[in-house]
Amino acid sequence: MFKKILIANRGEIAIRVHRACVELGIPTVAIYSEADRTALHVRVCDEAYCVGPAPSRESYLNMDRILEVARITGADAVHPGYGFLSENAEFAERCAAQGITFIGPNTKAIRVMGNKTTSRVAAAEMGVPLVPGMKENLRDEAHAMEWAQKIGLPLMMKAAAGGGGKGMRMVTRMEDVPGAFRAARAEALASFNDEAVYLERYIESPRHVEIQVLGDKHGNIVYFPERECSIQRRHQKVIEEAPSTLVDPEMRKAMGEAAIKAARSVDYDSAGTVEFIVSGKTKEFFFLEMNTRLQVEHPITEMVTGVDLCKEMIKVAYGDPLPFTQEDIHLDGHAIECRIYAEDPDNNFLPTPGKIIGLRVPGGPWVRDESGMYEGLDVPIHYDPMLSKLVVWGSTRERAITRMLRALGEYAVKGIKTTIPFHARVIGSESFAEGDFDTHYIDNHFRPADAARPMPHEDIAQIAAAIQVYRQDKHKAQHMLGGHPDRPETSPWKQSGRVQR
Amino acid sequence: MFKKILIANRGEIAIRVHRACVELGIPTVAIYSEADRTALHVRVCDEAYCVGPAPSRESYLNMDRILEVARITGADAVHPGYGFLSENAEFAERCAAQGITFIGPNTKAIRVMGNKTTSRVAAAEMGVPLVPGMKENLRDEAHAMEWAQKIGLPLMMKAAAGGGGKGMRMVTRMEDVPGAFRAARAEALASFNDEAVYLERYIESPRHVEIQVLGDKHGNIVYFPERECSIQRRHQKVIEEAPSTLVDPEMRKAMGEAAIKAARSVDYDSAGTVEFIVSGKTKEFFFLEMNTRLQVEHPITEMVTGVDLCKEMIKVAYGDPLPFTQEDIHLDGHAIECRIYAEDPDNNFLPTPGKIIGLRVPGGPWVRDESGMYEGLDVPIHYDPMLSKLVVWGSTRERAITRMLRALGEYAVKGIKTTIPFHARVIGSESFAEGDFDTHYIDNHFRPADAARPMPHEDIAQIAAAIQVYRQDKHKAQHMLGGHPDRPETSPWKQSGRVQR
Amino acid sequence: MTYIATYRGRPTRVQIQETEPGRFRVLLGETPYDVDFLEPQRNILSLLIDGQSFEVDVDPAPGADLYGVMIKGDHYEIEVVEERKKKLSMKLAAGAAGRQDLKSPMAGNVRAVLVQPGDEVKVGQVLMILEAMKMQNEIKSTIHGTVTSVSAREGQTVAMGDPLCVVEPLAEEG
Amino acid sequence: MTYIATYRGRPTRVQIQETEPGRFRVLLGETPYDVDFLEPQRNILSLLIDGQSFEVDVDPAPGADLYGVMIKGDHYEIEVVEERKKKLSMKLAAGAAGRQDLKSPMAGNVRAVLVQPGDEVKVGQVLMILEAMKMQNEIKSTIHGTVTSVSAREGQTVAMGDPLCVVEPLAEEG
Repeated sequence: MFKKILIANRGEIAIRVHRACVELGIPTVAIYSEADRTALHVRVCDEAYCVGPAPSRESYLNMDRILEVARITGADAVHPGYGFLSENAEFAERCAAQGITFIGPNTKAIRVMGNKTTSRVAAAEMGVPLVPGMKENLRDEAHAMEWAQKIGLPLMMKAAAGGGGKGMRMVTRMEDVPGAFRAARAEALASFNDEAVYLERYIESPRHVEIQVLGDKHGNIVYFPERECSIQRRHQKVIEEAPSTLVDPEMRKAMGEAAIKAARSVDYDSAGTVEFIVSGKTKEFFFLEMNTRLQVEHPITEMVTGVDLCKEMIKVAYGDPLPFTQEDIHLDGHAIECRIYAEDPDNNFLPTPGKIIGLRVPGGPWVRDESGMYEGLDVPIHYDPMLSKLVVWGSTRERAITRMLRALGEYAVKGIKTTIPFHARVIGSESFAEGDFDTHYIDNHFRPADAARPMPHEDIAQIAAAIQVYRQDKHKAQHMLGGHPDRPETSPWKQSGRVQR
Repeated sequence: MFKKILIANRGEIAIRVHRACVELGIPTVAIYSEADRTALHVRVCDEAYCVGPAPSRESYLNMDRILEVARITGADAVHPGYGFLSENAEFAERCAAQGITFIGPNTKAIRVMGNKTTSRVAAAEMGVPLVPGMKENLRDEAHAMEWAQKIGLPLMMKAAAGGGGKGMRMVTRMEDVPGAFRAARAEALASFNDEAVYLERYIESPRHVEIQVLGDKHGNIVYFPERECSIQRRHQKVIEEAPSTLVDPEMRKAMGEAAIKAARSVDYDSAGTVEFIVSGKTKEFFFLEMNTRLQVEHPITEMVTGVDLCKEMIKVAYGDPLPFTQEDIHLDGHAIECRIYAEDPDNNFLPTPGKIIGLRVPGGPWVRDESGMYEGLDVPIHYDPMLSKLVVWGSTRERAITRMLRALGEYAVKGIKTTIPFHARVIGSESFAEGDFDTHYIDNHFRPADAARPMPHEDIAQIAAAIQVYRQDKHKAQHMLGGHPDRPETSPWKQSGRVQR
Repeated sequence: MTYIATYRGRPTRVQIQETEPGRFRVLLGETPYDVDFLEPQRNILSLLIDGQSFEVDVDPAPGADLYGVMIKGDHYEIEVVEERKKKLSMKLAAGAAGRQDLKSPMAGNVRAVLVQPGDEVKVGQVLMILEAMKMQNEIKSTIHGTVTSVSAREGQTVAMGDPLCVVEPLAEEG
Repeated sequence: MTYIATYRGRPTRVQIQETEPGRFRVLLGETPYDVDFLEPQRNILSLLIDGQSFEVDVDPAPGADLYGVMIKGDHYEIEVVEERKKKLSMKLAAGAAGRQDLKSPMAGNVRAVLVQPGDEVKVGQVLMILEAMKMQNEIKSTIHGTVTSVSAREGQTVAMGDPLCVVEPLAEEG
């Protein structure tokens, strides 16, 4: 097995990878930016090196410095996590040139699947269904009009290098095609430094369903039960579950086999995810893209199959053959994940960086917290606002829902606002319980105006706040007079005095 | 379903029951002693009532007051947890008389199984094997000598009303029989207010293996895969795992069927556990006793079967039939539980009540923390020192072991010493990995003298402590001069100032 | 002591009396409450009121009389001011009614400032763009008025609560 | 500053110099260490030494110069005293060598006191029994000597560190 793994990431995924390494008995090297000296991954890994200033470009994307740390520390493998350098073929090649294993697929797979156009061609050649559309990029406005008429309305204009909803434009009227072309192109250029865009059919009641695959270096590839990722806000996944309420065993098998075909097209040899768009009306599924990394939402697949994907990914990177075959993978129960962000759901989801001054994480049966948080952490303004992923398992979907509600209720993060109460509203809603939703679900059901909804305990809130003020006023008065607070054991003054002596 | 459940317990089991109730949508009522106003169960339950002073006899065992709270709050069921009133037939009867469901088995089952002698008779009548010994109590010393010669050495002298290792004496020489009889009798009288003792064969290389059963009010009873509970200290379980390294599928089936026979002898209709003593040499198993309650270590069975025993126990108490049959119960993977106590393992396991001033609980894949702790809790001196149960699941025993080691390493409890480092030493030992142990394992392998073992990081420890002193000295000097600490963001003075303004 | 607690613009009179350590007699408007109060963790409170158990998080906003209160997942913004002070501050506030004194709703970088003093702005018009955690966030005017001052500069790092700009309402809306 | 850190009875000289905020140059005995030091949670430290990352818990014992230090699950009891003070205290201690000043190792109740002033006690002899958390714990003498005073009373509640009794060594063992 590897002697030492450098984890080229931060936040909860760095912790996730570190945990897998600890369980495999492999020492870990953390890297961090100047803004992340206090981050949890710096504290828990065996070694830690600063790789540059706060901006990602100068630290977490700084290949020279990261490879230098790998050399200094004698790390023989690098785990890139997700985001940052995880889908960067150049980085993978530079690792290889330095004799270091990049824990991910072969570079051809990264390159082909990293581009929407080439990935579609590769998948189509293997017979994987695509959304009706074009397999080349648009040259100009006239070309766009021509293809728009060929495919038919409604349409989606997309950036070839895109992701995360950027460079996407929906078109419902022919006369909007030229404007959408110009706008998408400009956004694609600004976001990805690549102005290539293309057109495809817009799917009605679209659902985002994806298949986890895992391949080894010996030609074996298996698929796992699907993940339902339709609950999105601003095209970002918010809640994921496995399995999907839409998918039955036959469809699961068909999607799994299609995913394996797509993976085989690039000799896939790591953990990866094939994303499909599924029509909620017709249940047709179409290849969207393939992510050549460990996905944020991999834990729900782990919970319904018992397979530790993060560990297996490391083992296949080392060259181990898969320890199981397709027949060994069974779907058991139901899992849900809520992504908890440092955002204020009652204030248009504004980011809320700041210090976490209190933390109590949920526990008990079948609750899994994947977090980079701790009490005292200063959440920096420079990176993604995801704080943790709360994952539950239940023997049925209904039980997973009640368990998630219970766990959300236990989760106390003090000092900054988070999306925890928003999740509780979504997971607790009747519409979610029905399981009949599409990617527009959040926008259609949870308007910001809901922030004005009636609250059940305003009397208690006023009493609690007023008593706190009363106690402070009394404390201040006694402090001035040289007296003592009435309940010394709960006073922070006393406490700091006790600890510091 | 029940309208409201009173939880007649404290600590982690009160939290466990509360969580099950939340997931079932049932409001909960907590009771607490004057020493437990700050306990977590008081804070998380929907209602909370004080039932008396700190001593258990005046609070958690105070039936009058508890039943009065049930009446006032309109609770239609009481969950007794384990310990306290959980195996008290009188309490169960008084609940029934008041029209309240006691969440546990019928009172006949509690009575028969609550006495070692009657329970042995009941089990034997159903053909469950017993340890060679007597089915009556000893009258006097002569009677003891007579039976000792009949059964043969080595022998065990036991209290009929016993439990937890009290009132037990091992006898290896015939001349020790009269003395052991007198001592055991005195101890039994003092501990249980019942001087009845009896004799049985002492089993060599004894292992403690138990079978979870679950019955409903419609005559259905199922068994679950066994739990291995041989890792004990002072006859108290410390580490449990499921399944046992000793048991194969045939033996599992034989033990399960024997357990069901024992349960049927008292028309068992709740969650319960049949304990067996197993010879590590011959693999013979013998009925020890039946616990007519939810057992401390129930979570490991939950982890390897996916069944929420606490929830099912509540549902069968309401009258629901079991939602599964024996064929639906499958063993999947391996689970381990470590009981974390407020005891100092390097100082003869002395209790360490006190204030928890810092807490970080382990997380990540397949780690389950069942805890009543929180940062700021003052652990009282009046009750059992168990703080939490750390439970992990792994697809294999080896993976469960590495995961438990990882989780123990993440668990940080500050302010009081706990048995966490002791668990890490046991779980990380080669002898534990081999799985070949008996109930004497801890005593034979982990002597208190190990406290003097060499420590790898004494240099870091000295540096850390010295820098802390240096910083405090510097801070004090600056404080006297009216200056400011060099790192204001990490100073408790600053922090309390910030929060209190 | 008597306070005015204001929630969603509605002020309520709160009288507080400590009957014994940790026990409070509270009159909220006309309704009496007996409160068993405990603060086991700083600003995490345990209240027992008539047997009902409430776990309440209280976050004091720095430098204001505002408290963010969290109960069973719901968030309440409560202003608590001593009754005498409240009367005073209400008089002061009356003089500046309608004026929009925009403060930064978060820590971040000022990516763009789109107005300057003297500009007339409409309801919903974007005044500036703040960036934090890779997200761009538009700061909009909630009134129709005139920008009288701009404190934020492009490229500047701001903390939550830092002043951004001031918009005075136009006469016809005052 | 120079301190004496004592672990398992072995004192080591520790020189500490803060080169910049959060960076320390430490000389432990003869060995130099460069330490990147951070205290993200109170008394939970993050140390980076030559790239190695250590998470260290430090528990100061109330009213003593003792620190309970936890690193990767192992527990170290370290006494840290300024060098000048240490020299002084060593002189004082020399006068009372061998004397056993028994303090309660935990909070609990004194269940039984089995000795009284004037009693001669052997090594390992049980002096008293404390009870906490339903467990009885024997307090034993570590020396052969004479009980000179007994502070604990039966039924009394004691805190950790409270004096229990004093045993002076017998002459032949001093």
